[in-house]
Amino acid sequence: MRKAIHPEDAAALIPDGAVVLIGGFMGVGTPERLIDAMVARGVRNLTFVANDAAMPGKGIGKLVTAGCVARAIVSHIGLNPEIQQKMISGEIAVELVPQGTLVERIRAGGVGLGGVLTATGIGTPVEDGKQTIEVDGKRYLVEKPIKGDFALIAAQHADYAGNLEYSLTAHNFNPIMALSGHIVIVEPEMIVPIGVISPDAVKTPGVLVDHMLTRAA
Amino acid sequence: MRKAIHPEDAAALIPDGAVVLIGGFMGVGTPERLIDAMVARGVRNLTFVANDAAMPGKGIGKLVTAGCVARAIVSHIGLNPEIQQKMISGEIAVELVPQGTLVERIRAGGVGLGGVLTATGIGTPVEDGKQTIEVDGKRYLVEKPIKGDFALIAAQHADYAGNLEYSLTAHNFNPIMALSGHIVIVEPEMIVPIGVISPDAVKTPGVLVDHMLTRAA
Amino acid sequence: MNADVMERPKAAMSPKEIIARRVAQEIKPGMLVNLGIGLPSMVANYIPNDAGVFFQAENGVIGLGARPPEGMEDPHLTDAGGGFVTAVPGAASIDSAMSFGIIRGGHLDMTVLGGLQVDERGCLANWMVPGKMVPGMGGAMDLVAGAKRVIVAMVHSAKGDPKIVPHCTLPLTALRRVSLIVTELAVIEPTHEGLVLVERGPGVSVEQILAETSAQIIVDGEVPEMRIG
Amino acid sequence: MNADVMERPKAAMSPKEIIARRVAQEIKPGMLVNLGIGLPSMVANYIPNDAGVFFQAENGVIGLGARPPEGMEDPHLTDAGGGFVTAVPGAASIDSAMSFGIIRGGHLDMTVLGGLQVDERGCLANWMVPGKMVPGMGGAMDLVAGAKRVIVAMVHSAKGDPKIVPHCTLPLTALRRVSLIVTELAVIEPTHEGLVLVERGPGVSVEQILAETSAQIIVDGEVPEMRIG
Repeated sequence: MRKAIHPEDAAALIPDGAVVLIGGFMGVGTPERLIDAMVARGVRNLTFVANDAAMPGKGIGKLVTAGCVARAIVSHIGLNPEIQQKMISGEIAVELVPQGTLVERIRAGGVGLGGVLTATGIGTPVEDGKQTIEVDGKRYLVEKPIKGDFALIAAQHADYAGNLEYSLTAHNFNPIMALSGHIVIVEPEMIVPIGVISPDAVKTPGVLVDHMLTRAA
Repeated sequence: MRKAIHPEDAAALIPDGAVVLIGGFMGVGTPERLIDAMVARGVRNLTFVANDAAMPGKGIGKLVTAGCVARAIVSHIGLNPEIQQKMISGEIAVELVPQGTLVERIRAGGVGLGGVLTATGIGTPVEDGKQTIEVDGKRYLVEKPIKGDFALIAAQHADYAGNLEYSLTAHNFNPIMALSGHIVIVEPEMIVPIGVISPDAVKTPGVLVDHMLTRAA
Repeated sequence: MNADVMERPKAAMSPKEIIARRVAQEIKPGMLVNLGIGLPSMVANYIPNDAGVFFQAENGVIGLGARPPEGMEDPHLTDAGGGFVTAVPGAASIDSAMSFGIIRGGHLDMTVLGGLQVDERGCLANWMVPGKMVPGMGGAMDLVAGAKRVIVAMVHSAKGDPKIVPHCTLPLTALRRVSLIVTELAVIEPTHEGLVLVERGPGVSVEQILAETSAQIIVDGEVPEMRIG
Repeated sequence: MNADVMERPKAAMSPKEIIARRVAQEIKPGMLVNLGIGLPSMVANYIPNDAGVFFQAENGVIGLGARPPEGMEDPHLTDAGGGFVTAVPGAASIDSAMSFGIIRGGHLDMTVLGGLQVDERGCLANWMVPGKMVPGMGGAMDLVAGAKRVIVAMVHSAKGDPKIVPHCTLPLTALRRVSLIVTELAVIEPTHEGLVLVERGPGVSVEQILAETSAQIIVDGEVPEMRIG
């Protein structure tokens, strides 16, 4: 059982300099109200880990515009010219990671594995400076686990035990990030009483969730 | 769209000597009718990969009793004295793998990763003969991916696109094995028309499933 | 869970009941706990229903409940030992990858496991007796490697043979030091310095504990008696 | 999908339409296919609805359908470019770990990607132009490393600069040799021996193809014209 909290109270939990995993894909499945509250609070020097930087005016793009970000670990920034500019000007350090490697690194952090062995990136700039290992005659990159101080995720439904359901392409990184944030904050579109979500429908067990936001007014 | 086939036709697809991943945990969530058909056909020299060997008269236990098995990769055989006897007599070669390592090795095989880096088993007999790797100062075992010629799984519902839903503790290894069998055969308790299972309820996408069994008469 | 059992006088308690009741005291409200099969599973009987404790079984439900009334079993809802259980409101079904992700990833507050041997380093052996009994490690190695706290719940001696020993002679379950050992005779905390005796069983003397333990035990001042029942 | 478009005479076809129609011929009934954003996504327009082809977008739906009628968009159902889509009957929602598990694990029959350069080894570069354009690789590296077949769909030259080159000067997407290159001028198959010309574009001569390609091209006998439209 956990009480829902207001977005500004959730934003107040996140200190300057935090490493935040943020769910979403081009702004779909991103906790928008939480991000608005973070911008309003004026959080600074965040490192965010996410699939992409969305676009100006949407999702993570708002954090970029507002100058909240010092570092980004992402697979794609092609739809956000602002972060590209800030990368070139040196305001934001950007680490590009192949999307499938990124999600597995976050998963490894969350499920207690020591790293990810993948052929993705072999022979490309992604390989630079990385440990490799040969298993049964094939060479793999050793990609390190990623964990966040916080995971900031969006869900379709939550119950008051914190169990979560997601919808269609708004799943994306959210269920995996729920495993890998030291503190997990979820913004559900709707909160339902305990027992309304069938055990088989739960995608993220409530034991992984620390805080959830009240529904939009 | 795929037609459901009879258990005996499915069993006929599995040759002697095949490596089969079999879903289930102490016989819960195991494709029983398919196993009955395999026993009836008299398949031989199977290598099975599963959480456990169930118990005599149930699930995988029937394959053990009928002499179908040459080799087993399992985490636990404590409830099946027959396989313990056959291990001691040399009839079945048994490889014991920690349960969490086993499921990740099967997942790695299915999702194209080169192996699993885990601290589980370090300093125990599980470490014997294995490659280890240090990542950020911590030592991990490099556990190899597992794939099957077949994955033989059980589900609660299937639709005619092959999409699957599972129930309660009958999930266990089934959704992971669906990724890792070269040919995936599912025994659903019920088959429903396409469109009846909501996209968000699907745990195994139908594109992973090759054959499904008709419902029990 | 069972008020009738909870009020029985401690004089009537079996060794296993003493152990289960004492382990139950380690479980705090809101925790996520995995109970091994056998003796550890008895611990659930001494946790109040309203404590908000979630029990996980490695075969895939978070929010395991008591055994169902006869005729209300679900063949798809069992514990890791294969016994029928129920699911509490707010339960979640998970597959084995998620189950061990939660265990290995440090999301499990506590695991309670049986033991064959624990040694002065705090290392546990509980999955095989070479040449005799080879059940396999099941989830035990992941549980000991991954849970935030590892509690070993076992009777103090096996037919007169000490189980708390200088150095495990049986194959280890993990190198990790367990958090606490609870037997019917003693509560012992493995530390960097060694095994520290923290409580005596009901009516048990320090001398008796030392006599039934082959490992070296650190006794520092007065050792209180368990407060159970 | 669109009978009206499918019957337009080839004389009226744009380079992109030629490419999309020709790539569509590579897709067989029942396949699972990932289409990149931009030009590759046009390929779906030339696949009959009843072919039983499933389209996957890396952001998480298997069974992507056409753009919805205005007013029937779902904010939670988009393709990898963020555009609104629908889901066909039998579709499945998946998270990013499952999505790339399917891609990396060899379960994807085909991926169609755009390209900046392809070279004589069959290596693709399509994710950055150092100092100029750094969108990031998104899912491209996993797609090229993992899909059973990799088809590069791109216009033959970029403002007069050849894109099929002896050796990529841009950072590679993967070392793996792509399966097929489809442009408006040619269909080229990278092989162990080099780039083999397998088809000419509509009304295009072998000489014209060689003139617009800086890589060495293997021409073996008569080269047939694409049969499209």
